[in-house]
Amino acid sequence: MAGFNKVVNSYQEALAGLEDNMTLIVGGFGLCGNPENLIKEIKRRGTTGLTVVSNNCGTTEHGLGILLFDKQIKKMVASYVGENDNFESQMMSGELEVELTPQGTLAEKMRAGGAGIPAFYTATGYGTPVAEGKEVREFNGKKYILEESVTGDFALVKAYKADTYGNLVFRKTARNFNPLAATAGKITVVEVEEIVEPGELDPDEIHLSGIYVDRLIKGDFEKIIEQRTVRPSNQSEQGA
Amino acid sequence: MAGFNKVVNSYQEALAGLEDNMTLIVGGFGLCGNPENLIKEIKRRGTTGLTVVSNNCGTTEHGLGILLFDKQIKKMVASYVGENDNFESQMMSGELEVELTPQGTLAEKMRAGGAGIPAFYTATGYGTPVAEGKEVREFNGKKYILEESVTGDFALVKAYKADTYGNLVFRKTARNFNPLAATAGKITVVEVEEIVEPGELDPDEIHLSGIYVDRLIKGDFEKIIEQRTVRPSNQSEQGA
Amino acid sequence: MALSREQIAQRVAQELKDGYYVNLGIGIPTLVANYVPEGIEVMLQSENGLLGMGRFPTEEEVDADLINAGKQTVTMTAGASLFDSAESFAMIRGGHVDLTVLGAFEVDVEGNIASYMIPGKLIKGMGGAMDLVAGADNIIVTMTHASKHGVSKLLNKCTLPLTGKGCIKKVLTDLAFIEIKDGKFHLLERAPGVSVEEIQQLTEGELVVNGEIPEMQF
Amino acid sequence: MALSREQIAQRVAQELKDGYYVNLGIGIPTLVANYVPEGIEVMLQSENGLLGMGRFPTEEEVDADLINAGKQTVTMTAGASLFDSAESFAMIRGGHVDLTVLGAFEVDVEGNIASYMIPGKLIKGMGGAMDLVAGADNIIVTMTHASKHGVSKLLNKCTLPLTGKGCIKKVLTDLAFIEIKDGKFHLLERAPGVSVEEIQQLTEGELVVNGEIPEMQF
Repeated sequence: MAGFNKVVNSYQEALAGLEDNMTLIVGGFGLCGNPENLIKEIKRRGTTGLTVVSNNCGTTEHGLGILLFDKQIKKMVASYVGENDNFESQMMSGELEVELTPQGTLAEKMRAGGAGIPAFYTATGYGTPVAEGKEVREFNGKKYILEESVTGDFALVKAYKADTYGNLVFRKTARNFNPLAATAGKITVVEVEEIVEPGELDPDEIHLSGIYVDRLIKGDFEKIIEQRTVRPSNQSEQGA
Repeated sequence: MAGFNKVVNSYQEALAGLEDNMTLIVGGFGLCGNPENLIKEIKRRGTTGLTVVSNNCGTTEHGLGILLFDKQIKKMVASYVGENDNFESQMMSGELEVELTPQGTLAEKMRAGGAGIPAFYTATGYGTPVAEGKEVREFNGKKYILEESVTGDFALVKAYKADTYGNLVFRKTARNFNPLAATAGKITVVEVEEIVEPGELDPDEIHLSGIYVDRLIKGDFEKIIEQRTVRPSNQSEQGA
Repeated sequence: MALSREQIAQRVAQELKDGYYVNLGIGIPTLVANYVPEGIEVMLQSENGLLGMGRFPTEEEVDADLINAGKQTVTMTAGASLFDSAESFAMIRGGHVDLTVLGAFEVDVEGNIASYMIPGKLIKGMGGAMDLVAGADNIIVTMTHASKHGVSKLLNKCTLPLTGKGCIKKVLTDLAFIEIKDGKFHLLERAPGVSVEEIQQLTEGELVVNGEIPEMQF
Repeated sequence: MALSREQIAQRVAQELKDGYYVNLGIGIPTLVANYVPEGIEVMLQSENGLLGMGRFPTEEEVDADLINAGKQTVTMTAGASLFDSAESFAMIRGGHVDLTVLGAFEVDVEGNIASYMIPGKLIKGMGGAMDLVAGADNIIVTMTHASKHGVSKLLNKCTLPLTGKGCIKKVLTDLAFIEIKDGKFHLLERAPGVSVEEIQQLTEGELVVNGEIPEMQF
């Protein structure tokens, strides 16, 4: 690995240095765009005491859910508990510490973490349990609460395509939290479906610059669909 | 104009409702990616008392500089005064009110304005004249100052391509402040080089969603270059 | 008679205007998309990063990388755009979405809303709901007027943890269309065949009934 | 003898490491790009929205939409990426740039830097400099050691309005390479043929000279 080549060849190497009790920022919205192979590698390693910052915690059997199942996660920072029975039950029993965070605030906390903004004000959560212990301030007659940014020891990210320099392109709604998570890791590890040479991606179409990426690996993905909703194919087309 | 079609057919129409003493957020970095025809229309209208938020104020003869020349601008919020003698002299004489704002803070203030974030903390400017009158707060042992967001009555933007719904694609470094400015206007007016039908732009390659755009017009652009630096063409290629 | 889920969606759809960007929550709000009035175009925002959400895909169109906020497979309409979650909530928080429709467990006369947890019983998480109610100016809450046991959900004061404080102005229940202002519920319309008295009885918070209350039209 | 502008750039270039993302300010810092050591790759960040800045274009390549922060026409290298100004400063403010090189009017023993205005005389504006000095951990300031009249620019306390407070650790002047720590200037290297006494004389702030001070190597 010389210059800007971020490619590693094994998932072991991709997560070298990951230790118990670390904080992980993980991309994905449910199972859509989740770094599924990196998560499986954490399961294999048996790392425990993790704090995981991610919109949700996968399902009972897939995505981050497999780490909950093995009780590798000590604390979740997430906006949504649904679709994972272990999550709700470990939370209710107090076994799992959970910091419920509004989805937009969570996204902005990651972005701020990557962008060197230690804290920002938002109206989201004012007057709710989310505001407990947080400063309230009025701007132009409206009330806001102070939210601090978040960063992690590792960020785990799934992208669609990358060049070897780590420039990333995401695909459709699998983008979600991924580019934000990528900015907020001390070590950012990205798994992708395809790796191309520098210069092959149009610089105007790169969603996230390789400056944020430390390690890059090509993976194979199951891409489990949580809610397969379809319409009969004989209806006329309207979508693109 | 029905549904999501944002296209207007004249620059008069594009700036309908623009009045004296309004605040404008204007994209562009120097003359690169500046909404030159919208600026010329403001000159034509003779609107005065304007507060203009833009990285700089064009040159003496081009871009926003033509409004300075006619003393249509009461106040500039900008990071850079250079390359425009009128700017420096009107500022020194006190004729023009200037709020010098660090470039990154200015970009973030626009983004925050569009994103419903009323204020954020940044280390930029701590201990400098920029910090005067602003709250200082420590996070993790480092000092930050509180910066408030900015919004405008109008945002004036230059993009490369758009579909009629106002979805925007920018080109190279002409992107700069443009997408940020676009989010921060009560009325956002965008001029572009080409307008295509909805569905012709790849949704993954749209830089800014049409939700921020109110009016769209196709223009012809001079694209003045401030510093034409070239190398002899017999040197071997290295760039892409 | 109380409105069906479909009828609630149908009535909400009458509030749509041409050119509206709309965010529809999970459940009844999702159904609103089926009743967009003729001659009107709206674009649906899905907070996981899509503006211009289309119908469900055919079997052939199914794409694991294209889902809505309810994690259902969807399609895109022409003119759709894709973006990350920070940008999606910039739109929402910044007030760029014209109408938000979402469900709730309770609302009260101060415009407070509770929708994301029932302590000791149910924790769904707030997802994007807290951002949506804090960011939008124009919100319609859809819900049943009372529980199966006849306990009102339109209260003097919410009993459950709040999703948002003082941000709800319009509520459409299976019985009534109600505006919240000046710390009171104002009855705007009745479900067909439902009397003002019935509504009154199932509304805990103060209900203002001003003149003749029209029935909803479908 | 005092270093030329080109030599200052050349010495700074020795601080580059393979894989560094670097932001070079206007003036002398820009010249650093010409002296990247053999076998080392660096990528240049231009704060107007480009990572992977290449050489000046040929006449045929000139593109008004592709400039650097000095507003000069440039090219892109393979693997370049483009982004908006908020994203560009997210990189800078978030500490993702490995090395920043920029000019200054004055620095002082506390690591303060003044570079953007001389009251009543010159107002350039800070551009991105305040963000760069506040965001970067690794900064090299390039400047002349003293004015033409022999007035030191390495001070006990900056006299001009500050660009940043306590953020400068390394200064390369035409006479010396200096580290700032513990409220003092520490002399690391001398320009070839320049004596410690000469440097001492032109340094207002306390200068620590520890042992034999080597000459810069080119």
